[in-house]
Amino acid sequence: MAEQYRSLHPIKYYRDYLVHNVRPDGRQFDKFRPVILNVGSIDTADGSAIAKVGRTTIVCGIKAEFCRPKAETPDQGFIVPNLELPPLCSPKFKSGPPSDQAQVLTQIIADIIQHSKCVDPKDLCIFPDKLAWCLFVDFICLDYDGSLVDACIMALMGALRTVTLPSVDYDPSLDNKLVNLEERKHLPIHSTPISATFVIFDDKIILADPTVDEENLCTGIITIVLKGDDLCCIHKPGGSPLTEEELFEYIGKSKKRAPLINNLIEAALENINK
Amino acid sequence: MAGELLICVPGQRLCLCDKVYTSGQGTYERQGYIYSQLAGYVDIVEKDGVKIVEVHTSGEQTVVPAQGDIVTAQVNIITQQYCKCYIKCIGDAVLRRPYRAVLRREDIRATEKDKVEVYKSFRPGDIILARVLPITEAHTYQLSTAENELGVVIAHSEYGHPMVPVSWTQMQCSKTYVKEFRKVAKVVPENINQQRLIKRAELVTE
Amino acid sequence: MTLCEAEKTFVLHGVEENFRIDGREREDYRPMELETDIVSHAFGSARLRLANTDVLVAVKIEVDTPFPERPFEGKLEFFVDCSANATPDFEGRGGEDVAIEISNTLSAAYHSPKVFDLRKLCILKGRKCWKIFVDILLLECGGNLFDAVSLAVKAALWNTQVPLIRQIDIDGNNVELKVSELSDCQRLDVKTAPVMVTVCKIGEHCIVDPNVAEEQCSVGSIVVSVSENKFSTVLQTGTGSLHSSTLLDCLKLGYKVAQRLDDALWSTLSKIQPTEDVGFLK
Amino acid sequence: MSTNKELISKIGLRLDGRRANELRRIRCKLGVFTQPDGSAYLEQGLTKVLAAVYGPHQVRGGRSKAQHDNAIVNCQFSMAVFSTNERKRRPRGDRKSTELSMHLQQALLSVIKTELYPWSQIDVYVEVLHADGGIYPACVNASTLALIDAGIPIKEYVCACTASLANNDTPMLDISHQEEIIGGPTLTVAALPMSGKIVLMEMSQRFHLDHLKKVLEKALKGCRDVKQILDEAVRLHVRDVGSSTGWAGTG
Amino acid sequence: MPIDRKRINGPEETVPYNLYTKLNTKSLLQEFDELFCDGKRADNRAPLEHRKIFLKTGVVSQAKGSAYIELGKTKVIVSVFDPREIPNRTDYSLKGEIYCEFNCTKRRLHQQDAEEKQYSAIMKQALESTVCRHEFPNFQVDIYALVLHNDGSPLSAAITAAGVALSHAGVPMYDLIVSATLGIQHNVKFLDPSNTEQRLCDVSISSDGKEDSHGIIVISMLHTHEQISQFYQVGNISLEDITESVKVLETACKDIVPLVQKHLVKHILKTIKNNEDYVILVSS
Repeated sequence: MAEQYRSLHPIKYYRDYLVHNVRPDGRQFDKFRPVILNVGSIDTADGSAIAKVGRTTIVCGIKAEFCRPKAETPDQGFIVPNLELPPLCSPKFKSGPPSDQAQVLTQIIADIIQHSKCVDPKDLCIFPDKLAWCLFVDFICLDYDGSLVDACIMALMGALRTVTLPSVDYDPSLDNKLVNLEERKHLPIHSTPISATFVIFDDKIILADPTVDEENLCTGIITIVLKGDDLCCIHKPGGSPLTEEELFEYIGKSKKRAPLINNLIEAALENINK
Repeated sequence: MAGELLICVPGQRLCLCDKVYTSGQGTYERQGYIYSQLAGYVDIVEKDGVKIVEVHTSGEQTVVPAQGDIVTAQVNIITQQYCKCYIKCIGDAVLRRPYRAVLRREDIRATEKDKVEVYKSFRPGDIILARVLPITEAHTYQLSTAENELGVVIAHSEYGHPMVPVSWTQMQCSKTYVKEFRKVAKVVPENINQQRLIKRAELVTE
Repeated sequence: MTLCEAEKTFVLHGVEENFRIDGREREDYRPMELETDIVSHAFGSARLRLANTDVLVAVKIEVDTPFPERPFEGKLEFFVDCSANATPDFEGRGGEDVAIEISNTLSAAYHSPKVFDLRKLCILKGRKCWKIFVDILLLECGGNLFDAVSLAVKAALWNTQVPLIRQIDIDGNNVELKVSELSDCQRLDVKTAPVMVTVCKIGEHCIVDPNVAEEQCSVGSIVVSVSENKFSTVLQTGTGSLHSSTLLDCLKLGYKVAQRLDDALWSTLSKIQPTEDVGFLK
Repeated sequence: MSTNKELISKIGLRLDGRRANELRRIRCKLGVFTQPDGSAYLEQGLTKVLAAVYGPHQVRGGRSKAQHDNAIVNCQFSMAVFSTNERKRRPRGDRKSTELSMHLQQALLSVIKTELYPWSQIDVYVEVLHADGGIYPACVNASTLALIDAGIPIKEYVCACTASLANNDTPMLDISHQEEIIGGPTLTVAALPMSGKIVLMEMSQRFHLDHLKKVLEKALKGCRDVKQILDEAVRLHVRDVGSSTGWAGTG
Repeated sequence: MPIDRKRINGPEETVPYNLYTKLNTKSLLQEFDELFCDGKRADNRAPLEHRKIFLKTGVVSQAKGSAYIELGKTKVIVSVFDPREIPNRTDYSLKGEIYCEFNCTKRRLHQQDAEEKQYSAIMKQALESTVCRHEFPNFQVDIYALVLHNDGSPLSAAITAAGVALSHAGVPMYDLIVSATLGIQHNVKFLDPSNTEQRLCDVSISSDGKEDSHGIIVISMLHTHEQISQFYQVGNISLEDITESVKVLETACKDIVPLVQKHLVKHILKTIKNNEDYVILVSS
């Protein structure tokens, strides 16, 4: 019977729970879901990670290729993120070109990478104006259950930490490249951005780490990305208005989450090195 | 209880198909045997001396509406001739993907069909119980509420408050006491209520 | 065309009695007509008519760059176009599914280097190679497309004249090729090119070369493609399933028939005369 | 475009040896396929076209397209990928083939007695096997033959032909691909030769209005010549089919 | 090529770095010998030994049914969705349809390539004869398979997982379906080949014109009814070798079945138990 009620009147179903200060999945309002991070599981990529936030699952694979730097920035390589929401992950999506949602999320991730400077494009240059690395960072969503950006950023950081690039002998006069696969180096990572998503329910209740149902029913959504103590990105696409105090409350909550995720990444990396 | 159940997987041969045992829901018959179609547990129903072998899934079964099924639907659009709705449940089974359906004016009521007005029977957002009519060439399902037990079960007044039935053609707003016309279903009372479920959730969190 | 149950039973009984609705036995083919050199500006071409299945194949050749991961190999590409002339269902993009199925099967059948050696199409390692486009146009569908297409493709490749490379000039990154005239060319070696046979299971028996009515009566068939004495690809089509012994029987039958078909094709090709009035005017 | 290259030599011969008012050789055959209700094959010089007609039959797809007083005529023009010297990437779906499909439909609508088949549809499909100039006229001519083969009532033959202006004063008939490339304006005309009506006219580039009359006349003359050839082919076909069936059903 | 405005595009031209590694001078035959010596394969398996299979259901919460399978390093995830109306169809079809999509997570190929399309078609062919399609006329069931990591035999993995996902979704099926792949090269049959083995089986390595078979065979079996629902072969294989391989594959499929059965039964018991807990909680 509960299932029927949920299907027919989802908002009321939620409100009935929320008046009792609990969410339908049993969480408190400000509780985040359990997170799991697994790195280096795909060895066809140069770096990879699988992140789970609750049931949301994201695979991130990083593949490096050679390219020529842009004329304006001869000493920089490229980082090209793309998020794919395949029909496999939710009945909402169809196969074909990326949906609007995928495009928006891809852009957010690209902005986060750029603003957080977790990877310096200068580190990706092999020979100025001639040869550079291009890192294709592909995210594939396997299970879509809300808070996608959080999972993506976590997977990204996990994957970046596992990236190793082979050493290259480059002869600029002949344009000859020789790759030594035996000698691989880690990519320097300069910072670790951490993201947290919240939704505003009925203009007043704040729920942390929303599931997909909560994202669909909410009146507003906000994603906060922090890099240590620095604010790195806030994404709030319309919805219920916020007061300044509320905003700081959110930021405080996301700050508390940061060390947790940091530890998780470290632990995952330790596991792989064992 | 679980220990006594006979668990089966698709394609599992269950028993001979003879005068005593016949193939029921979730099974099929091939060359004198009954096989399972689903992963689930076996249930044998006795009826008129015949044992019907059925298989039920433990989770949700994949079903599509069929002729004669009672479905729960949500009204989406009304016009003078028909109303369009989405089928959300078939019997007790909740659908993840709603199916489109049409309820024509002449199928709303069993009597005085020519006097029926769609807008006096349903409004967008109403939850109705309806029966699936025979499936024609057309792609959408056709529904009927021409039975006493079928019609609107949950509705909200113009002001957004829940309404309670006052007769088989009228419902009353619980806050404003304004009466609105509906084709009301005679609801057989249900005994599980929402409060209990919430209690359960609290138990889990504690 | 859709058959009713009674018609299907009639077809089924015919197959059982080894006397099919058009009077053939189970292993018989319908009459075939083959012409080559029918598209004047292609490097090679063939038209095959199997009863009322009509296939036109033209081969075009271009100079291309090899794939970086296979520097020693040329390229072979199959493109199938289902003309709406065959059936109105193919209008627009309606024939795409059939077309992709056939072209994929052809690619699989020509995949092995023992069947068709792409290395022979290499001109200059990693720089230049021949790319062969095999364009197949389905003009009429009267059943058994796979067999007809494979024979027509083999005949067209047999007919293909690959220009000879007279001279290669390399200047840094530029490679210039001097190619011989069309009169002085080399034929492709297609002795091992595969021949496909569709073995169709109807009732308890297997038949070859099903017509449209028979195709409808069958729940499944096996397409075998045989190159010399080996199978180059086997594909199951249709919605039914088979017991493994039936499958092996199908393979045996397909193998036998393919050998016969290949012999027949070679003897026909060797007898082919360049004629003036070719084509659809006959 | 320069007309430096002589389209017509001093002794009045064109690049392929024809005279100015000569058509290329037209060869055609009706009933080349068995499955369509009507089919035809037509060669005009090197240009080779197959046409197939299906119908009249029930309207396919959305029934909303059906008309209560007319049959709808559905045309699809398609070019085999190997039909041109450079291999084409797609046989149809590009702008040019859509345009040609529409033009073909317009020409055929003028002759088919569509009022005889309300609520129905007639499909005409043409497939170009070799394109060597004058694709559109070849398609129209082949479609006419296919329609006749299908036994669909038409008011009269619809024939098409191209004409051009050489050396800025001599009109020429039936332009080949080579002549198209070298230049000169091309006038394409689809006409009803018996009643002398023009159904469709299309022109590329420009020439002086004074020339229009003679070029148009030339094109119309071409249409009439084409009609003669088609007519002969039809009569031959009817005779062949009739005699082989013992003129069954004519008694 | 037109610019893809819906994705972030990197620089115009990029090349994979492995093209510039020190040239591989090993001949194919040497590679083969390295891969297979003393009757053992590179991963220490016997030629006819299948890799360990790991199965998990319910991995995609948003799907009606889903399954995840691991064959060694090959990882495939399959999800099945509720029936939906067949798009672009106006006529009534008595039997429901199956729509399969097989995708490999290869970089830079956003559209399905020919191989993926072919595999999708084979998957559809394999599953069509086991799903009771008459139970959902006029509808189609969508099945999506995504290969996360390809280390050989991805198609077989996808088909086996699809069978599990379908029964997890409660889609009525006539039978359990399992699939196995076999590679053949140089008179050796490799059951469940890895990616390198599969690559070697794809080409002919003996240059001396010997009559060796080489190629790949994929087979899908309906267990109870002992039927082959799909058979696919490429390469160049003699009739004798195919006959033998079919036997090997049949046995291999039979060996996989108990695993799938065990997994399904475990899953059913778990859900029943959960439901009971739920009932107890509600009534308390």
